[in-house]
Amino acid sequence: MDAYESVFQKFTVELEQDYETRQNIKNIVTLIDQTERKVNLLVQSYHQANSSVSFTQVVGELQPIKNHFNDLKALIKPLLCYKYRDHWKSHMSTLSFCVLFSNWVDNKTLLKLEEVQAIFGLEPCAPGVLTIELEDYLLALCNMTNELSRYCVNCVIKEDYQTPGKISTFVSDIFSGFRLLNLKNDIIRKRYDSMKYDLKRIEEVVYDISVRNLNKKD
Amino acid sequence: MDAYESVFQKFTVELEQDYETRQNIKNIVTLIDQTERKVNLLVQSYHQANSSVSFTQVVGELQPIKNHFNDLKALIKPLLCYKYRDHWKSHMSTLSFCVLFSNWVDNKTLLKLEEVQAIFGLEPCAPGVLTIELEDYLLALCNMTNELSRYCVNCVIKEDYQTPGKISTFVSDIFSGFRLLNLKNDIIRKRYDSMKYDLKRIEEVVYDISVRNLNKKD
Amino acid sequence: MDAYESVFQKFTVELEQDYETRQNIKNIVTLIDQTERKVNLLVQSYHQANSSVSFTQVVGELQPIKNHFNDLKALIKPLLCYKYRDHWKSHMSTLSFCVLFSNWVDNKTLLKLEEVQAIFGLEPCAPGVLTIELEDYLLALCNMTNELSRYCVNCVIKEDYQTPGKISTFVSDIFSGFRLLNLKNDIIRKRYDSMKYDLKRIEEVVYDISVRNLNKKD
Amino acid sequence: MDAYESVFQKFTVELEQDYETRQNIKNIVTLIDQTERKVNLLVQSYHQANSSVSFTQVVGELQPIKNHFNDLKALIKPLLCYKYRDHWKSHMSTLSFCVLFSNWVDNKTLLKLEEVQAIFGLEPCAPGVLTIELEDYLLALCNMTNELSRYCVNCVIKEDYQTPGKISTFVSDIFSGFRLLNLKNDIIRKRYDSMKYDLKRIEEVVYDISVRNLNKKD
Amino acid sequence: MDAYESVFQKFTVELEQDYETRQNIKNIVTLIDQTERKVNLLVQSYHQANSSVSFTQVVGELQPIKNHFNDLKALIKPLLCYKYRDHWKSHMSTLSFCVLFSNWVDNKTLLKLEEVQAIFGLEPCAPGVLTIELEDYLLALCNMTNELSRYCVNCVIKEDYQTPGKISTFVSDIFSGFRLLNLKNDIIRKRYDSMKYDLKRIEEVVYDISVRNLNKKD
Amino acid sequence: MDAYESVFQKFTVELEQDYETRQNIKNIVTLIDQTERKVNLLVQSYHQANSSVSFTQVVGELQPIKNHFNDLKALIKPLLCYKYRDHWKSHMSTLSFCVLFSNWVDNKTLLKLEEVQAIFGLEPCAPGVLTIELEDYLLALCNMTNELSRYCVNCVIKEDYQTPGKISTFVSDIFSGFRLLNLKNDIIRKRYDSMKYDLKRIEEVVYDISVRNLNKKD
Amino acid sequence: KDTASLESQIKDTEIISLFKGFSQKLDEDNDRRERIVKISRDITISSKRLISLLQRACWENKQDIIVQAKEDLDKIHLLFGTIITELNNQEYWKFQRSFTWGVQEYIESFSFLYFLENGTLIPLDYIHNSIKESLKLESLGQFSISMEDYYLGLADLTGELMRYSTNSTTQKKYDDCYQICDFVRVIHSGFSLCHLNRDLNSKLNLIDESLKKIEKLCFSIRVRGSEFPDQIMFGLDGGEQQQETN
Amino acid sequence: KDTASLESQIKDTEIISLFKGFSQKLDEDNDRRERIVKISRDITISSKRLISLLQRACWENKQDIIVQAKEDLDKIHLLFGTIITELNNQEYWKFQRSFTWGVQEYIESFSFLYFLENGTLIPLDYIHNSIKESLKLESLGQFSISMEDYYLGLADLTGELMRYSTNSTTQKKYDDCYQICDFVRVIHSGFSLCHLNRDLNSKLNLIDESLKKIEKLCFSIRVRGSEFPDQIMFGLDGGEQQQETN
Ligand SMILES: [Mn+2]
Ligand SMILES: [Mn+2]
Repeated sequence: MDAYESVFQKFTVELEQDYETRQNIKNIVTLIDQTERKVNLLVQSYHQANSSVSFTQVVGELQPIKNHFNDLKALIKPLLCYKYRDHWKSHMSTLSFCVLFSNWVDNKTLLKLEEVQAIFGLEPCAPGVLTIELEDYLLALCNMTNELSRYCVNCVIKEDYQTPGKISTFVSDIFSGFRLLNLKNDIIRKRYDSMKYDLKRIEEVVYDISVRNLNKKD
Repeated sequence: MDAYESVFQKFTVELEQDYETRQNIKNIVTLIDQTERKVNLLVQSYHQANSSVSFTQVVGELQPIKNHFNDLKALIKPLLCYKYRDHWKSHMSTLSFCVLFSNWVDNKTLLKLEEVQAIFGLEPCAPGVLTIELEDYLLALCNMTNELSRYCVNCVIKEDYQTPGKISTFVSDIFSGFRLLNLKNDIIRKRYDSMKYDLKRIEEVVYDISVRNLNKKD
Repeated sequence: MDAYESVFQKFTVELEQDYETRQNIKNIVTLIDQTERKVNLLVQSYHQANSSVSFTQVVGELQPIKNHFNDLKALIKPLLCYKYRDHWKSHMSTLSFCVLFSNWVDNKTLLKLEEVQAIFGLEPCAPGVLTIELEDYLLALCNMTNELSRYCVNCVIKEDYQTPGKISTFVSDIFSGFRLLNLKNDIIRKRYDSMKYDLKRIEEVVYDISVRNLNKKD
Repeated sequence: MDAYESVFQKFTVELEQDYETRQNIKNIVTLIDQTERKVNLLVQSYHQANSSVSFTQVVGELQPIKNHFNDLKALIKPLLCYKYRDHWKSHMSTLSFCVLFSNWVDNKTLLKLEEVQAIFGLEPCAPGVLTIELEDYLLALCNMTNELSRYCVNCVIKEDYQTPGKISTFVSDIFSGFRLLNLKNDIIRKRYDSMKYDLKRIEEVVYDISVRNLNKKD
Repeated sequence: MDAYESVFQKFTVELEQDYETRQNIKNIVTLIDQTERKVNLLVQSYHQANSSVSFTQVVGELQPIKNHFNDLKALIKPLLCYKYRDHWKSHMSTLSFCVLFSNWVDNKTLLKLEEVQAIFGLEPCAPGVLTIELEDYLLALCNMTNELSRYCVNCVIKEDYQTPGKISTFVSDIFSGFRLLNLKNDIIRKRYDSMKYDLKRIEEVVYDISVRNLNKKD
Repeated sequence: MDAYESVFQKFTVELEQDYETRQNIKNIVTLIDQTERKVNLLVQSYHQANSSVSFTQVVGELQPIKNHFNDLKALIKPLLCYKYRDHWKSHMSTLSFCVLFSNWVDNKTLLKLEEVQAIFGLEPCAPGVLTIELEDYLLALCNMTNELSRYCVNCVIKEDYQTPGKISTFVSDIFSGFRLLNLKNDIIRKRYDSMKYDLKRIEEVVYDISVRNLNKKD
Repeated sequence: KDTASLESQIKDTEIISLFKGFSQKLDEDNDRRERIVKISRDITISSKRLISLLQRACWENKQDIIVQAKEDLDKIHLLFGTIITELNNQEYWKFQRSFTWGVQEYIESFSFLYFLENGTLIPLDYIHNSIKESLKLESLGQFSISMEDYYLGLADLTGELMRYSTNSTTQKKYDDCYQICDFVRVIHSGFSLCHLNRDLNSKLNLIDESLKKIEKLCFSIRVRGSEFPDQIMFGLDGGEQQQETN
Repeated sequence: KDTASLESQIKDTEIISLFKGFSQKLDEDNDRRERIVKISRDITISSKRLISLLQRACWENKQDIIVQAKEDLDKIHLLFGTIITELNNQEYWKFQRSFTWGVQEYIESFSFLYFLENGTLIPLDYIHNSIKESLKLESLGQFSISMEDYYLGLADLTGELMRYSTNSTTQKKYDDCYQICDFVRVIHSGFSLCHLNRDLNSKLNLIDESLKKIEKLCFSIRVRGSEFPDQIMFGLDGGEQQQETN
């Protein structure tokens, strides 16, 4: 045992440092997760009949996350950003989804990647920068079209017959946009494939409104 | 479609660049793989009865890889090193294994991580540096003890009754070393768990020699 | 190692040739895929409200593929056509779908297999001929009825109440046609089974128009 | 239904022909399978203590298969050989395995691909020729090393302490040969990976004989 | 060893007999499948505008199946009926569906299980009897309500506003019947679950007719 | 809606409490794991040639674990002990193994379950008591016989020819005990199955010693 | 000569007698577990039948069915009595894997019954009290249905409510559908807010699917009702009433 | 007002009464299946215990164990009696899925017992006769264990024989190992010659593994015996005898 003890002792230090960094990241990510869950619940309430949720409120609730991201940045050297990215990756797309969806429902506009980054106090994409990556944004768009296909149905329950048409146009545009991309990434590709079904579901809703002339009655 | 075309056009450029980088990495890694394959074949011949392979020869055959590593370094910015590491990761441990095993059989010493890195013209570990990481080295050690348990058996076939005892001491030391590490990494942990079986096998060989007094006959 | 080295060396040559052929095929198929993607986007725009796409345009965009098919033919000996068919098979049905669908929407006629082949500069089916096979054409018909069921819904949104009836007749005819076939091929059989749902959806649309007398209003 | 009846009627003919061909192939393959099962059982008896099986006998039992292969050739045009190959592919490697194994045990030589083909009255590899392909032969070699690792154990039970050493040399040579191949084929690659364990198992047997000097006693 | 070798000789014989029986069953079932396909096509034409199909015609077309069933009975020992039932099970429900549906459309009555069995020359349910089982009949009823919901829609397209009301009463009664059953989590349960949607669809059609007073126009 | 919203408020609280408890358990278990690792290393050194480890030392090193167990008990309500047992289960058997093995080597006696529990300051088995369960103790015995078979081999290497006989008697007794148990197809059954191989190995060592009269030389 | 081995056993009383004790304890646990599994299967079957009875409530006389259901429930409670006896002085969680399926199905059926009667969510306390009442016990002792099993059963309830709301639509009980939609939304939100363990997590998809189907039903009621808003939709003349269409 | 729906049922006696009949028949089958499953579980447990008793035969007094095993087997046969009653006038194959696990485990245990006693393979007829004898019946009626279930049980037997032969090695009963090796080779050949259905095919791997392990045992006996061929290997002084090493 003595022979290589010093060598392994050295390794221990390095491995412990790595382990500690990961623990610290996990702690911060836990905090992000808590806020994210709350905001997600808020976003879900858009589907309800008498919902009073607004984009401003959603953005407001997200404020604490700015600090968490700052803590993460302070913790991780730019050179190691990609090493640990798996720890927070999935949150990037969920958080982006929340603001993208909320903003579209309220303002009928699509926030750009840079705008989403700004909301979280993050910098634009660049190597070594801890931020929302293009990949995260694209996944958030996929989540969004899926949620819009459900929202479309709930609009009609709320007797709102105008929004479904707008959703249809919007999702159709997003779908065409994705078609331009030469997707190699398997996850996005799979999600994009299922976007076709979202679009079809939305078209069915618009159809049901159209065939009954409900959109012209208001 | 027109609405977001320009946005998606921009995305296309980014995605294509990433794709191209990955293709270039793959091409270099294919070349590394070819040399590695040859060297591995050489290392395997240590097990044969009348093998003439030497550490010098192994290191000699590995020379071309230095250039491939330089090409990789030229291609990838330090900040993106971890983004693409999965492409060459497994080769790092196999290549390290080859020199570690060959050197031990010839010289009965363990090369340190820095020594292995130097053989491939790579720098010591530091964030953003493309090199053999601690993780790769530890995996190489696991491969090495496994190969030594096989080598031990073949020594007896070659009627070399002295080496098994040395292997036993060496692997036992390595095994104790690993036990000091607080392993969180699942792959290394799994490989380390199976190291126990290698050690046991080696002890069996030493036992067979002992009980028959074969080591005292020479 | 020496014993069988020459034998394995010979094998290496053969395996490398096969590998190279496959790489060449993949490169050509990548080019086909790119054009196919563009044409598919064009075909999708039939669903939109104010679409100006036409069959002529679709056929025009498909022109580059003729060359790619010629390259493929030059590369592959007739005797090996079936060996490598898996590489381009799925494209055959997607491309056929594009022209079949576009032509039907514009001209309300069904292109025959030979006509589709001619559009791509391919010869009629015969053993060893690289072309659109009957199987590909049948799969394209399945894709087509599926797309028509969606198109049918979008016609109503566009207040076109005449086309759904034509679609209904057409898909019903195709469905009867398939029923005549003794389908052993699992993929086509599965797709054909789901055609029933397309037909049902189309009938629902015709029903909605009928019960509201929308087709008699125009 | 009338509209496309004639078109689909034509398809029916083609599909029926294809179906019939496949049925005929299946019938012949069933006959091949029956002989193969019998020969396989014969080959299994090499493992038994007082086995009298010989290579001549194995080849004799295989005779009926020559006719079956001739029937297959008569049935299938060279251009369609690859279309239907999946039907008989697995038998090619099993049959090759039987003669390769039996011949090695009796004569301690490796039959070449051309020699195996000749035993079954098949021609050398060439595009469109129905024969044992290189891929089948390589798979047969993999099966063979696996069976030899079991045979090695059974030799010792039969108190034959010389053969294991020969098996060790032979399998080690085959293993080195495979390492020269740049295997892209996933099935062969996987089988080849497990060959390492066969070799290790054989080395263990040779070790047990060596350490007790049993090979020198006879 | 001979003692138990003879047992395995028997084993081989028995297993081969079983295999052969399965092959023979498959051949007969293929013939049943062909007739079934034709009859199904006939039944589908009920949906068309100017269909002349009748129950008598359907029963006439089904005649050849009587012989096939007799062949099956001759082939299979009564005690083994359930062992092989999976081979023809799905046909029992499809065939039953054809006569049940056709008879209802023509005569507005529900054929009982015994009546359906009689049409195919089959005996009433009893242990060891090859016949249409209760399970098959229940599945056929599920298929029937599903087809009736589609037929209901097509009635309106054909401007037949009386039949939908009768379908509604009938399906509602069937559904009441199913509610009395304690179904396990099997295929019938699944089909019964989806029956609600058929019923809902039918009620909607009846509503559409009522609300527009179409049934009072004729 | 408020009525059941409050229920879900409680749900959320309960689930979060559960989550928190699990986190706390994990933290304590990490500390247990660290001590266990050290003790295990100590126990491993019994295999080495000039080891000075003693049972007293092993028990001494285990002291900190008493506090960890007390923390666990303070954290978990008695009724929920089994709910969370999976978190520390594997440690119970490893820790028991350490003291059982060490004690046997030093004193040639088997510690009873109650004695092992006492060493860790744990109470005897009873419902709701957090302690070493019978299952853990049995697994520890399995680990122990496995380690003894290895220890047996290393005794011979150390030229201790008396201990193997004692090990043989002891393991044989343990195995007789296990034979009395009706084991389910669980992990103990699996470990017990492999105990035979340990016993066989030990018998072989005793045979090797006997046949060479080594035990009579001392 | 075979007695040698028997002798060795007698000789080594200590280890052997130790294991004889182990053997007895293991057999006891296994036998108990086996008995519990069998009771659990019976609970599952009875609960499934109870659910299929309750599904008929939207077609037949609801009150009659509720009365019948309560009788059936009482019988299921007797089976719980047997489990409680088996678990006497044992831990719930030690055997939880052996009866969780039964408990889940039971919760599903009881919460369905409670929803039909009260339009709201059954509290876990109420379940415990009902078991006590049926068994005429003062206390259930250490036995109490775990929170996990309770929520697992509620997740399955959403599936039954989805079926029930479809039935309601065919019976034109549209208000019931909207009510169920609100109810299932609350369950859905509750589940999506929390850190779920693996078992609960595996139910998320089911709840999601159920909710989406119920929303689709409400959608189709709304869209069809909107076409002729001045017409009274059959049966939709103010809530709970129903009307025969045939 | 809810009586409307009840009326509709009374009105439509034909379909409803039809379904009432169906309901009864389905419940009968399901109840019977449930009862059979429970008996099958009991058979499985008892057979497993019988096997674990038989594994002790190489250590303890074989004759005593065989006597005990036959008593246990008799009790299992009583459970078969219950299955036969349940299957009365029903088809074996209709319920085969519900009791095949029990039958397989039973065949495994009985064929193991028979091999220990006679060193050969138990014929299916012998099994049928034993059941008849235990149940004191002239005939089993329509009941007969299917060939498939019989062979599925034999496949599992190879696993137990592998365990037994390892035990034999530790007891130096080397001839037993060679005998088992030959026996398992025959089973192995039998299985590899035939077109197996899916269930049987899934056992091939098990048989393969068992055979290889047994061959490895014989190998190690041979190699160790060869090193000192003039020495008598402990216990290997002529066959069935055994000797205590401790
Ligand atoms: Mn349910
Ligand atoms: Mn078993």
